[in-house]
Amino acid sequence: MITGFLLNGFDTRARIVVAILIAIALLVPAANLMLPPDHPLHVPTYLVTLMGKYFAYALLALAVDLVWGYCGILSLGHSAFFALGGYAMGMYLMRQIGTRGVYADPILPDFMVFLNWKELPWFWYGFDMFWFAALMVVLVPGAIAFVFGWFAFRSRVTGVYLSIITQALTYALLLAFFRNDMGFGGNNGLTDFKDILGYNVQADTTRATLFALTVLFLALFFFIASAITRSKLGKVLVGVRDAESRTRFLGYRVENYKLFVWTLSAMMAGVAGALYVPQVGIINPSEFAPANSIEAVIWVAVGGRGTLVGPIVGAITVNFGKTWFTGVLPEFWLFALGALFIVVTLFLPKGIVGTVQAFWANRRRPAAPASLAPEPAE
Amino acid sequence: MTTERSTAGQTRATRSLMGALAFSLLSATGLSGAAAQEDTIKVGVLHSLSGTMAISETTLKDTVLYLIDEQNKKGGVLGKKLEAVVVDPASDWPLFAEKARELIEKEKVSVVFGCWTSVSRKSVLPVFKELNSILFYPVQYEGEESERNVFYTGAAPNQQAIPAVDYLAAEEGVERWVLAGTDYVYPRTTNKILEAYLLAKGVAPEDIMINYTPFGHSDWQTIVADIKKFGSAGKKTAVVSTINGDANVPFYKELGNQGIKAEDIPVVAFSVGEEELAGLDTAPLVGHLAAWNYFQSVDAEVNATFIEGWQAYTKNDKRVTNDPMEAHYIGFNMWVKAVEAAGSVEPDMVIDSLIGVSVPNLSGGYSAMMPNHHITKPVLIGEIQADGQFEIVSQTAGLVVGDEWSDYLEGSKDLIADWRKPLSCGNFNVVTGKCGG
Amino acid sequence: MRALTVLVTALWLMLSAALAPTAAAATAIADPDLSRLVNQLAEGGFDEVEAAIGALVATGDDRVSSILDKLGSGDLFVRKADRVVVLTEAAGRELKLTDPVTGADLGMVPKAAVEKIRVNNRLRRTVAAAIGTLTLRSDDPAVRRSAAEAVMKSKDASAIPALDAAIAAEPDEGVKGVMIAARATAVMASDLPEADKLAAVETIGDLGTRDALAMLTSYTGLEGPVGEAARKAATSIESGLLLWDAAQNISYGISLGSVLLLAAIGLAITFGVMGVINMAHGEMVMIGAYTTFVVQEIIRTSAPGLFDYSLLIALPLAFLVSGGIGVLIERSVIRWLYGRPLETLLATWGVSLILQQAVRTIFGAQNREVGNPSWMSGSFMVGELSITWSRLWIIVFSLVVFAGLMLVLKRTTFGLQTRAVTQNRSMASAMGIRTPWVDAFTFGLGSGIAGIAGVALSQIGNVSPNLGQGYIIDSFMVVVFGGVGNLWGTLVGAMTLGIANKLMEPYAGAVLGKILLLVFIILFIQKRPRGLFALKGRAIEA
Amino acid sequence: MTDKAEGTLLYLDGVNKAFDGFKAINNLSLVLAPGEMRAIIGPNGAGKTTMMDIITGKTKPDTGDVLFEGSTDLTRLDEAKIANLGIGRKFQKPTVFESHTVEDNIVLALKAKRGAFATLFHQTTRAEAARVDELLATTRLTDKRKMLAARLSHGQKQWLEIGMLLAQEPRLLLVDEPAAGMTDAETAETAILLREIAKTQSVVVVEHDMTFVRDLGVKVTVLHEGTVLAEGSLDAVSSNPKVVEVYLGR
Repeated sequence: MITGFLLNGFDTRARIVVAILIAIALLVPAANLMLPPDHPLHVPTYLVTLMGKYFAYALLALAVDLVWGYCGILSLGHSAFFALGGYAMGMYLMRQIGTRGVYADPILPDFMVFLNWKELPWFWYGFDMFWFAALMVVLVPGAIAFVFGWFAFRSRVTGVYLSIITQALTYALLLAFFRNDMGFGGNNGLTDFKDILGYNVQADTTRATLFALTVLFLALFFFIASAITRSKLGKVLVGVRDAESRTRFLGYRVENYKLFVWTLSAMMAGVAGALYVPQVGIINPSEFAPANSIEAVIWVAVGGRGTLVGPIVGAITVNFGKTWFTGVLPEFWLFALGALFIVVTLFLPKGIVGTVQAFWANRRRPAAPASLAPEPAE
Repeated sequence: MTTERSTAGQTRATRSLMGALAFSLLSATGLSGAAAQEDTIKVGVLHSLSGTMAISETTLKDTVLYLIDEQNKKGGVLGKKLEAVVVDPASDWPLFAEKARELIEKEKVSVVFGCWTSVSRKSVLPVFKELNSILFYPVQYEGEESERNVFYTGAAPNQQAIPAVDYLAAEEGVERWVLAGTDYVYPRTTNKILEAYLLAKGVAPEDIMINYTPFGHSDWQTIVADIKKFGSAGKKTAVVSTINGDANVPFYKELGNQGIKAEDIPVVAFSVGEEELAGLDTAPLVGHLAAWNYFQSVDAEVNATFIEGWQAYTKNDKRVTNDPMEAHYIGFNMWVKAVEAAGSVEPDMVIDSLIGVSVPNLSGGYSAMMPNHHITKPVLIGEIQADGQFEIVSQTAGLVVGDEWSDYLEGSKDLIADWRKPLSCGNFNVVTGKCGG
Repeated sequence: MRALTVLVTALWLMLSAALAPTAAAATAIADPDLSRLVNQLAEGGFDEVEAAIGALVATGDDRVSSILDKLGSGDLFVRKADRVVVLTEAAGRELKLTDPVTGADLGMVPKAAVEKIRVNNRLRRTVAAAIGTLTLRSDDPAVRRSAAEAVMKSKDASAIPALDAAIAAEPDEGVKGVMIAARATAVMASDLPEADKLAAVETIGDLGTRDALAMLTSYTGLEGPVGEAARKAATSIESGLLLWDAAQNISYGISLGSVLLLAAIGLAITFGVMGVINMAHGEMVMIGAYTTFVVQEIIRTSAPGLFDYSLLIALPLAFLVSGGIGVLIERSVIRWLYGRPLETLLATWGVSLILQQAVRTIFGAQNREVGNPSWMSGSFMVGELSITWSRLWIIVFSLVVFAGLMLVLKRTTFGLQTRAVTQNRSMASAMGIRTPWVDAFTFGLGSGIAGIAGVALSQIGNVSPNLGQGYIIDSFMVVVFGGVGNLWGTLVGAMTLGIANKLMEPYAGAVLGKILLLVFIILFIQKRPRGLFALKGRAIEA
Repeated sequence: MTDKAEGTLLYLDGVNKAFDGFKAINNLSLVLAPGEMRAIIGPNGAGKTTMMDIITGKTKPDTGDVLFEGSTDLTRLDEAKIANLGIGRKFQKPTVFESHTVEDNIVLALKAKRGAFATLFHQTTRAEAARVDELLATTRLTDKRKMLAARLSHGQKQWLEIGMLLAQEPRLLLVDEPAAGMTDAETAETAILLREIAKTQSVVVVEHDMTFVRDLGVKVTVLHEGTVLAEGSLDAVSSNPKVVEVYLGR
């Protein structure tokens, strides 16, 4: 039956997207490593890392879309799960520095040494082993999401109330991680990473590999998400989004469905964070900032919520715009970005992808409406 | 110039994003290719123009542009004009790293002036190391670092904190200390150093109160009241403030409102300069102190000319100057001098020739680049005046050398940095005799 | 310290002279001698200056106190050419000099010709103390009181005779009390016999104030009966202060609550009543603050006399500016998004980015100075409860705003229409209410109120482009905690959170306190999924 | 008390429910025998919908017993559990999954395991497919099966919802104003359909439309101010003076 479930996910659109992603995952690193720098198709390393970052964001956006676009849970706290995953990876990378830190302490990371800490806090144990860190990357965000969701959905916190307490969650974590006493490096966070699984994080090959991995993970999760949304469970989720009480009266335990997709999404966000950190080379509490969560939501909206391709397109477009504007019109880029959000909400309420789909749908058979659902009840 | 090129490239890229990404790579390479052959020397400016740090950093961006402007009037460097490449890392630390990479790898800048917070510096550090470029960092910071590619023109703790404490103890007979700071690395380290220093001077532990607050802390009622209480124990009390820029305004307003006068409990700050005071009604604050290596009120010819030029450049005769600006002034002139000495902008050559370079600072003396990539500075202590300026009440006799590895910290007391050959090491351990801790 | 002994002997000489019944008036000495002493003020470092002050005081000349006063306020200059100390007065590009002693006109000089005599905190204290001893016999009771207080701070044994004399002559009971307290502190510092000191401890102990406690604690370390007495007195005062401390924390809480209320109340309309997830709310507050800044700038340059009224002038303007921008936003963006609250979140987020950058471009990224008018600066004591004026006014102001808003919504036709539209848009329009008009003005009202909140908040915090960001999250917390769509909820919510925060802070510290509060909110919402003042019944179930 | 409930399908006794002081249900008692079909009428605010809410677990009563099949206490269970017991509900305002096709709406309603993982790996069986076709036929929606529910007419939505109800194979159907907003023809059709259903399942119909109730020709309960005013055949109750007063306000 698992296979059946998987086959569900493998419809034409999914095939195309996954194919494109895999192609990118292979071609870009190739173009970066094999072609000589002066070759017209050579991809400079900074662009590889940059795109790696975009794709990590895309994965985060996909996670947000899964809960918001398909289950109507507007999370303003997904950056929390993203950051937690990032910290788990960051802690592994910290432990890998070993004696190469400025104080050459074999165990303690630099920031602990100069805060005069004598031994490693318990929650840092095990992070010297990759498998453990990798496990934590999904378990920590997953666990927190599960507990949070278990309470919230059981007591039927919905709509904006849920959004705001998710924001409270990430804000609380933000403040907590800023405290140096927490033992996560305070404001400076974790940085100056040396190598991952023995490979130098600075090396072009490592960067290329990380990029490829990011894109492949995106492909994998895209595939899973597509399978889920096409399964009966996916249909129930949409049902919850559009008519929660009707779903209940059909005998579905709505809270369990929400909890399932919520936890899964948090884990995806965690993985995104873990892939993000080694590429940007730093993780610090500001990743928890509620503003980041809102931005993630905006990527989804721009790309088109309720479609799986939308968030990917949105995340990449917005961040590419950000990179571009901050370089080209540093003084005025916020105007451009702000305007983009307004324009999209006013003129492309279904987001880029949603609009395109609607357009095609109407082209093919005028009878059929846009694939995108009406606004979920708040 | 920059704008044109990138726009052309990027529009292609944007289109490509809709379809396959390949195009954007094309365009990007187009950019980096074009960037190479230019008859100007490019100078990167990496300061936040938006977000929380814009408050402090925009001024530094303007400063660098002003310095470049002046230099070009003098005919540039090595006969080439300088071209500023300004980007906005938007107070977003990963973005700092990304932008640094863009400046060096894509824009091919020869040197970068930038960063304010330690975390932004930490974030760009690996990039500068990997791509072997030069960063001038103009802000007072916690020390505990010396990198080959970074030149620290701001104060190390020993160039600010300790002289200030000495002044208060000697001149105002302070016996009881409140170390109040924002909870991040700079205050933590500075306070650690000060605590060790004070204890060494025989101050009783119960006469030291340490307090940390979050960034942008806005409600100071409780803490100011606590300080008042702590200060009313009979002994003369002073506050040593490492509170970060944004939280200072409400802090000082609360001080003023709760009627804590400088005569009763003086506050000496390390992060409050003319720029911050410009946002404050300073009348109630007269007599509170700050320790810097430069004040706008410094009575020196060179300073007068600088202020004049600066205000003319910004077309604003009220525009103040401050210590980090002087740091950039010094750093920029050092870089120019080093480049001319090396006869090239080749990073390795410039890095080597920078050590030992000595240029005028704005307080009438000279500052020299030491082998540890920190510079020599005078330490000034000023009292806030009603007009938002500082009146200098004390100045160290000679210059103080920036001490990168503090002797008051467990981990770093055995470390030294010396980037001259043959040692060329940023963290040489004199005990083990090994480079690298 | 050498300086201090000079001061002491000097004082003694002078007082012995002063107390002689024949010379009730202070002695006047020849101008040249005085001038010579005055000129000493410009010589040497801070130590020398302190000595010079002592010498001046020793003369007991009437003119000394005013000269020292000038010194303390930094208005005393020295003519570089001949090191003569002078008073200056700006006259065009030049300075008009006068002799501080004789008041004779010394002609005009360019600004560069003189330099200021530098004083630091220590000198200011010495000056204050000296003036204190000198003015203990002033005719103005207020002056005498402050003089006595100055002496109390200086803890200067040598002042005892002067105090005795002053106490003997003092008609005003209040002032006399202060003098007696001052004397007690002086006695503690002196080497008088134990008996006197015990008496002194008692006098101080009876004050029961925190200052009294401060004085005592410096002697609690002593051996023998004095230390014993001091300890006893100190502990009794402390126990008396405990209650006050609790009250103090609550007062802080209320004040924080009022700030939260101000920040949130506008949102309670745009978000609570209209259901717009208004991310640009913080920027409305910011715009109000900047309006205040502009008003003050104009006043500073054109009509400095009006400065104390600047806030009153700013209030309506801020309301109009923010409100106007609010209406603009509603008409141009939000009106297309009713019934799609999440879209409003995105759009208003965009708006907030634009507004921030706009302000940054116009006013620069730096903080802007917004001054406190005199009636908003300083603090006063209620028992041992110190209350700062600005905070008090903000509490009052927030409550007034709240009441006013309630009135508008409950008593006016506009309010009626607003509620009608927000409850049932189609029905309302069917009944001939011009819903677009109502929408625009309701949003304008919310924004306008955010604007006047900005005026108040500019008094206690930064005025920078980031101002709004600092308040937005808290505002949402308050509104949601209180219950969306219920203004009373917002009031109670704000106060609860404010007080809870301030009661926790002393124990948990600022950061942990805030974290605990957030956790509390999360858990609370589990219990009451629709906030404190939830609308009950079938209406909301659908 | 349970002995009184013996052999009944639905048993309400002394149920009270107040919203902010307003008594929506006032000491309501109602008994429904297995296989029975009951029409409930009453003016607006009589508490009809609240009663439905209480039976389906959406609202908890302040006091009183609500028993299903004489033994199960419904006040202790939530909507999902009650639905799975075999109580289906149709809302006053038709609520279907607008962004799903008609077919999917039925599929979601089909009696099957309701667990998250069960649905995650669920594959439509041949039996289910057959059942779907059958239901689409009964509700006259076969030709619209691929259409999005959002695009159905009001009447069609009503029918789709009834179809979903049947798909649950409940033992008791609660139908709230099925004829609302229907053409006379549709109304008549609906009545026939309901009588059809009533052969196999128990049905409670809440309705305003007297002609429709007459078409059903079943026992009628009149609710007023949250309590039972009269019970009996339509003719009997409509000649009841109290009922007349309530309706004509005399």
